[in-house]
Amino acid sequence: GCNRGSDDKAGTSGKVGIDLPRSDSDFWNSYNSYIEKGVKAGEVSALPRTNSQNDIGKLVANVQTFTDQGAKAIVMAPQDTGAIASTLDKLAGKNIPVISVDTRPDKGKVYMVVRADNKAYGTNACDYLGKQLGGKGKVVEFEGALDSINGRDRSEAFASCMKTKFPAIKVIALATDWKGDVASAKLQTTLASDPDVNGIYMQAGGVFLQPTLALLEQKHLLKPPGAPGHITIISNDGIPDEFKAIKAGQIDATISQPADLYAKYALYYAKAALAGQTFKPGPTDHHSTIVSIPNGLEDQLPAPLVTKDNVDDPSLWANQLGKS
Amino acid sequence: MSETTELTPDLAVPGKARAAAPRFQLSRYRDLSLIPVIFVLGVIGFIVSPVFLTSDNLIGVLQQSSELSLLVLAEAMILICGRMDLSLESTIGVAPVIAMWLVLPSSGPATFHGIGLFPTWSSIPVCLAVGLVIGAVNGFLILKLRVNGFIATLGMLTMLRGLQDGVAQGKSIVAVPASFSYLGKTEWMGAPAAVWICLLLFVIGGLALGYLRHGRALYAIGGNTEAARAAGIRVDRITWIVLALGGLIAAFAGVLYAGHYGAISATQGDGWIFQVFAATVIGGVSLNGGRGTLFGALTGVVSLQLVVNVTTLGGVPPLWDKFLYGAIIIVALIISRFASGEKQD
Amino acid sequence: MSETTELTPDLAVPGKARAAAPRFQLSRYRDLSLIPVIFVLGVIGFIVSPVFLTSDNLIGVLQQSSELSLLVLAEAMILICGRMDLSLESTIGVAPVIAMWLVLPSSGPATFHGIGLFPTWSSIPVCLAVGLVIGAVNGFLILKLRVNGFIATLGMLTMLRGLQDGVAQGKSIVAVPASFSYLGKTEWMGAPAAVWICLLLFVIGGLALGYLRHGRALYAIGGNTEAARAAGIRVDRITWIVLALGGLIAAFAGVLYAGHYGAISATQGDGWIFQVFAATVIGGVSLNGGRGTLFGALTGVVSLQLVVNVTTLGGVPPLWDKFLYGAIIIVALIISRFASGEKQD
Amino acid sequence: MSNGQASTPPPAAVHAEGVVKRFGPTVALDRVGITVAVGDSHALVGRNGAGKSTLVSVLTGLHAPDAGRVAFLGEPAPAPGDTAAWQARVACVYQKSMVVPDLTVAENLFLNRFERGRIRWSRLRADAARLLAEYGVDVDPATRAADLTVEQGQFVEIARALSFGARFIILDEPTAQLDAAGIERLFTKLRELQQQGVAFLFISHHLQEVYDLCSTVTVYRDARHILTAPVADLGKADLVAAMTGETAQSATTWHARAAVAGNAAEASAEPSDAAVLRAEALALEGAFQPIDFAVRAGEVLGLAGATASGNTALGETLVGLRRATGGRASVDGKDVRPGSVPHALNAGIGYVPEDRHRQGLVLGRSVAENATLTVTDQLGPYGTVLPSRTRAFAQRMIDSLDIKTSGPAQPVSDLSGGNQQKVVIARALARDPRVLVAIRPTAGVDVKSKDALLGVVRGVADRGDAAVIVSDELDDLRVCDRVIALFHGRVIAEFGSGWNDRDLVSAMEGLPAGAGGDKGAEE
Ligand SMILES: Nc1ncnc2c1ncn2[C@@H]1O[C@H](COP(=O)(O)OP(=O)(O)OP(=O)(O)O)[C@@H](O)[C@H]1O
Ligand SMILES: Nc1ncnc2c1ncn2[C@@H]1O[C@H](COP(=O)(O)OP(=O)(O)OP(=O)(O)O)[C@@H](O)[C@H]1O
Ligand SMILES: O[C@H]1[C@H](O)[C@H](O)OC[C@H]1O
Ligand SMILES: [Mg+2]
Ligand SMILES: [Mg+2]
Repeated sequence: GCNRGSDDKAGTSGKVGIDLPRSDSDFWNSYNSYIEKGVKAGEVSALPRTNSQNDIGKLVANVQTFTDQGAKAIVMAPQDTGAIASTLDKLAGKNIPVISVDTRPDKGKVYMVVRADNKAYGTNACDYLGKQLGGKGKVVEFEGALDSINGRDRSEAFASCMKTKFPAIKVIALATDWKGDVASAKLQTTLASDPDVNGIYMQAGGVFLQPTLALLEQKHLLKPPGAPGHITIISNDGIPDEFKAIKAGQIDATISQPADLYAKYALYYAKAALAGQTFKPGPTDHHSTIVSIPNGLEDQLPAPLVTKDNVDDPSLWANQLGKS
Repeated sequence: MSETTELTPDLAVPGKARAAAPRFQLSRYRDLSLIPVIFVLGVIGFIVSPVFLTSDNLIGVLQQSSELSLLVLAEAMILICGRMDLSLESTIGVAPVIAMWLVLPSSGPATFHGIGLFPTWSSIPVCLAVGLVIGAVNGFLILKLRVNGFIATLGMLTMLRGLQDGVAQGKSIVAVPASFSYLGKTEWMGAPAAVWICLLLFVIGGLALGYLRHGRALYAIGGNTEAARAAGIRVDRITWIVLALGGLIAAFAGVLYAGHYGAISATQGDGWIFQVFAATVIGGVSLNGGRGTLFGALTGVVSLQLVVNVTTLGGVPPLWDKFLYGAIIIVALIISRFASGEKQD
Repeated sequence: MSETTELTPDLAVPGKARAAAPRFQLSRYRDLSLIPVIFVLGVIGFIVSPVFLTSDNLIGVLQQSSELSLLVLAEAMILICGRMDLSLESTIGVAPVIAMWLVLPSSGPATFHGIGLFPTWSSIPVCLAVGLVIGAVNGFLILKLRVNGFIATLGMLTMLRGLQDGVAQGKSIVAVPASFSYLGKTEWMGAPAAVWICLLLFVIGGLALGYLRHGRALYAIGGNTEAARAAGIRVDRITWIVLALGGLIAAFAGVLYAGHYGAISATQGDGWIFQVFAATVIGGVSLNGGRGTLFGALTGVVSLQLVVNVTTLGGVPPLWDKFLYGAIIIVALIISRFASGEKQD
Repeated sequence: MSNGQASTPPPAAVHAEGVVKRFGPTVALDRVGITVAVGDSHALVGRNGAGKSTLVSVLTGLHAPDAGRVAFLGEPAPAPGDTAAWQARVACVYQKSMVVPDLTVAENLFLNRFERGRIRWSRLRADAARLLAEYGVDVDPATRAADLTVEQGQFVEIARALSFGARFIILDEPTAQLDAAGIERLFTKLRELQQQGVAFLFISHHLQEVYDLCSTVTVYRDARHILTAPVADLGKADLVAAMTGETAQSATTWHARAAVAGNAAEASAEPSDAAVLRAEALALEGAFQPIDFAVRAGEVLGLAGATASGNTALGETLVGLRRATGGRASVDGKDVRPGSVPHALNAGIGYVPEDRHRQGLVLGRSVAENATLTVTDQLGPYGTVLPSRTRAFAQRMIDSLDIKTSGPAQPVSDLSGGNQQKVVIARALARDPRVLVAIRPTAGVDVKSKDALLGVVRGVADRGDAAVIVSDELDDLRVCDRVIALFHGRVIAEFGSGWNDRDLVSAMEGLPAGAGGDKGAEE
């Protein structure tokens, strides 16, 4: 990694600083590899990638080294949406456009937010479960970390949808801190106290899938859809293992959070920003909608519901992994 | 089990020592000081939910404690011996990953590819060996280079987690050999095999620490290293062995984890070391060495896991869950301090 | 700065003590043992990137260290005094949140609503007071109830983080009063105010510990509590004050953090305590009390932050970043151990 | 007669020559030797810091010497680290406590020499009880060693060392922590072993013990071997001269004040009537009954008492370390707040604690810091402590107490035991106390230093202040103008300066003798 004097390959357009948020989840690792692919393919000219490991302090430090190295645009995925505010102000002061992936900063100017509507994950999951369960039953929800915006959006949307649309469904919300073993322990306890649980909503398949399957298998509760005693499970993330589980009849559905599109449009908007392009709210050419948010724009990428019916759809990112 | 073996001899104090008896017994009860806490938790659990006392639930609590309890077993031995090892929380993750890298074939349909250096059936021994090597490296840093053990193992903690990220490319490894995941998921006599194995290891460890010359040596080393050396105990050698053994046990916890949760998780063990210390110390093992029993440490794990169980059964609102957990730890600590009647320093 | 104040007196050892001089200096160099490490890091930084030696980058490193360095300041004092406080990492988050809850109005456009008990301008004093109270509660647990300080403050760590989650509903608080965020974001004389403030606090602390009666007392208390008591030092009172002061400093770090990052983050300080201990101990402060200086602790923070800076500039592949960080800590530890020539126990 | 090591007759129990040991810049042993013949009782004496304990650690394999040879019965010493081999050749009672505090007495006694296979605790305890009974130590083998008194702990170590069945045993100041009865028990045991042909290397600062027990004596001074001679050929004065390197003056251990009355005619001659320290019905439940006494200016009061007499507790109550349960204490007519060391200090009470490692010293810190710990309020303006003044103050202390150290900045942990004790005394004197309360102030201190230290205590009184010595050592008590003897928490006798050893000793043992005893034990 010696980058002394390796300046100006991209001519006038300048370099992009890209910070990856973490490297310990399957979802984010897919995102990271899509970014690498994009950079290698010459989408943009980028500084060496940094990784803030879920730590906002590291993210801010990394951003500073980007600007010190002359970055002209920055791609980040701040997992803390509050504490990035003053960094965004500073970048705005230096006229460096920022593309925020996955999360929408609470304050501070952004050029574009590239994300799927996390509230919609919660609502879609609720709708799906409600329908499958016929409006009544008992559902366990693995909440993410309470201090994560995505977790909170999913929790709030799920709770309010359940309350208004399916009041007869009892929701048992479990705090998990995005930890699979914690989720497993709490699910085990809940299954003992409420053996009639017939639905599970897990907010991140990337962390909860395997522990949940292992537990249900041990308890002999993994029954195929349709069989009596089947527990309906819907997940979020849409990683390949979730697809496998859907095909095997172990879970019912997931919401594919488009790791590929996150990476693709992060780079796309970075390039556009360097070129001085501007965007307006409204539908886009890639089946999404740009909406206006107080501190900029947000491109709300589609996050399709995946069930047995469309699990083989080649356009889903998890089906492309390992190919090409 | 080690409870009774520890206690009976003490009750048989000869009449001669009447005056000293009360004090002496109190200080021995230190290892039992969590019993009232567990009792209180049990009562609360019973009030909160009728399910609490079902064998299903209680076995579940034990199963959930199993991997943590092994790290606690390892840490307790290391602490008694007057050292500490923070890196256990990473060993539990990295040892299985390296083992997979060494045994899995370099091509195939799975997402994770290794180098296939050893046959697949050897995955567990290889994993244990990796743990042993990690513990031995800790020992080398602490005993040969004489660097500060806290920071050295903290550095190892970070480095090993990073090694896991690097080798596994940050992914969880789902396709592990069946032989590897067998122990963590099978049941023997109506309870998970992991529970039996952990109990067995605690009993063996407890007996070794209570009745074997080399086991007792840990207490002497941790209590007064110079005195131990003067008494002819090979302090460095034994300490090194204990550290290596600690790594091995942590690696074994990783084996159980992989079976229990169906994959070698990328975050396996991440952040556990605080829990490990909490359980060990709350269970009566001294951070300064030379004091405590494995039985006490085990009650520590069980107490912590019971708190999680009771709050889950009680349906605590998620936003206040962590607050309550912390508050209960403090209350438990206070109860156990007054139950044992000893100041804790 | 505190470097020179620490050093000059030692160089002026009277002629009589010639014989002991070498040894004496060696043991004093313990506080400087990271200087070679910082030097090596500097050289690597220079090789890796021309940006490294720019004042912008170096001031950035200092600013990024500022909040951590305050926790290190607090922990160093507490460790020297023979205690430890893990809960600092939560105090830095919960104190500002409770302060906001106490000063912000109960209605309005902002997403976070408080109870408006105190006027808005008092937010900083209120925050500091909250920190003081938290530290005092730690003191109560440790000194009055005599429970184990490690576990008590670990329980507090969890409980306080839970309290923050509960009060702030898990959200970051973005709309903080301007007076609250001023210090963390303003610049004085070309460098962030936070950097000046931290340096000043370290100098004050260093002078107090080196040249004030009550500061010196910390070393005696940490070195041998009973001897300190027999010498007429009010051990419990001073320890309590140090713990409370530690909470206050952590709360102040929270103020700087909020200004620096533009919000009171929901995860503010989360997981920092290891870094705090690493920096403090690698900087020469003993975990057993009675030994170390604030200057040493400061070099510890700077070293850690330089490692982050250098690896970032060097463009280490993200997947191997943590591995390298851990490895460098271990190497730094070894360098500093051999530079000081002292065994670390 | 210093040919002990020149000729080489039958192999000696231990023979060492040319031993060099350095600690950093300190040379602890400078080409010394020692030869202990089989069956001999060999004394090793020397001033604090002479290198005695260092030689012990070389002879027991704890430290490898930097140069030199050690042989047992003519065979070279085992390799360093081969502890089992060392233990087969030599057993030792170290000066430093070598018990493991959290283990039981029984386990400490048999540490690392349990029977093969699993340990049978009940049998072990029975063995331990038998062993302890041989030494008349009345403790339950199941007690934690941490809960033993200092003396009991010392006996546990002695019993352990002697029970190895080794033919050569080293005892490094075994009597420093024992009272008269304990020493007697120990000596009986040692004589028994002597008869069985066991060889001893015996280290003590009580020269009388050397004459009582040993046949040969070796003197070290400043890390060098000075002489080896049969005890019988060497008078006490010559022995002291060899140790101190000064030509024989009369050994002026502070014998009864009468002996020095001639030159102490000034202030001390007529202690004024004004009581400096007064205790009225002072009591501590469970330790001592209500007691009244007064110490006048210019007076040294002795509080004599053996184990469990309550004299230590009384001393600690006076200085505020323990809170009295009844009565009061006053200095110059002003009451001292009970249970507060700072108030006691400010009232003018200085304190030399019993156990220097526990209460006296902050081992990791410098001599200067330790010596000035009680006067940090006097070393600079506005609560500051100026290094220059600290150093100067400490240097004065070092000079006046003749502390053997490389300078004020040396960590106290590097000093020898006796010099550490001097630092503790320096700390107590630093505040110019109105009353100095010293508990066993000369424990582990060499003759010359002992003289000096007791002289210091005497000096406190002579300049018009008062002093209290709490001790069971007759040498300590000789400095006193008046001695109150306690037994089981009660005053059993009171003596003026003319007491004789026997009366005081029997009073401390609970038998009030006729002479001078104003009060007898009622029971
Ligand atoms: N571990 C050590 N590190 C540094 N210096 C030491 C160490 N041990 C002993 N010394 C020094 O070696 C010298 C000899 O010490 P030693 O303990 O052998 O004396 P001693 O004759 O036993 O004295 P005492 O009668 O007071 O016990 C002293 O100057 C002491 O300061
Ligand atoms: N605060 C206290 N509360 C209850 N009992 C006490 C207290 N202090 C001392 N004792 C008891 O009073 C007795 C006398 O104690 P003290 O320490 O004075 O003995 P001592 O004569 O100095 O013995 P030694 O010579 O072994 O130090 C002991 O049995 C001790 O256990
Ligand atoms: O933010 C979340 C992410 O979208 C995915 O679900 O994995 C867990 C979290 O990191
Ligand atoms: Mg000695
Ligand atoms: Mg006594």
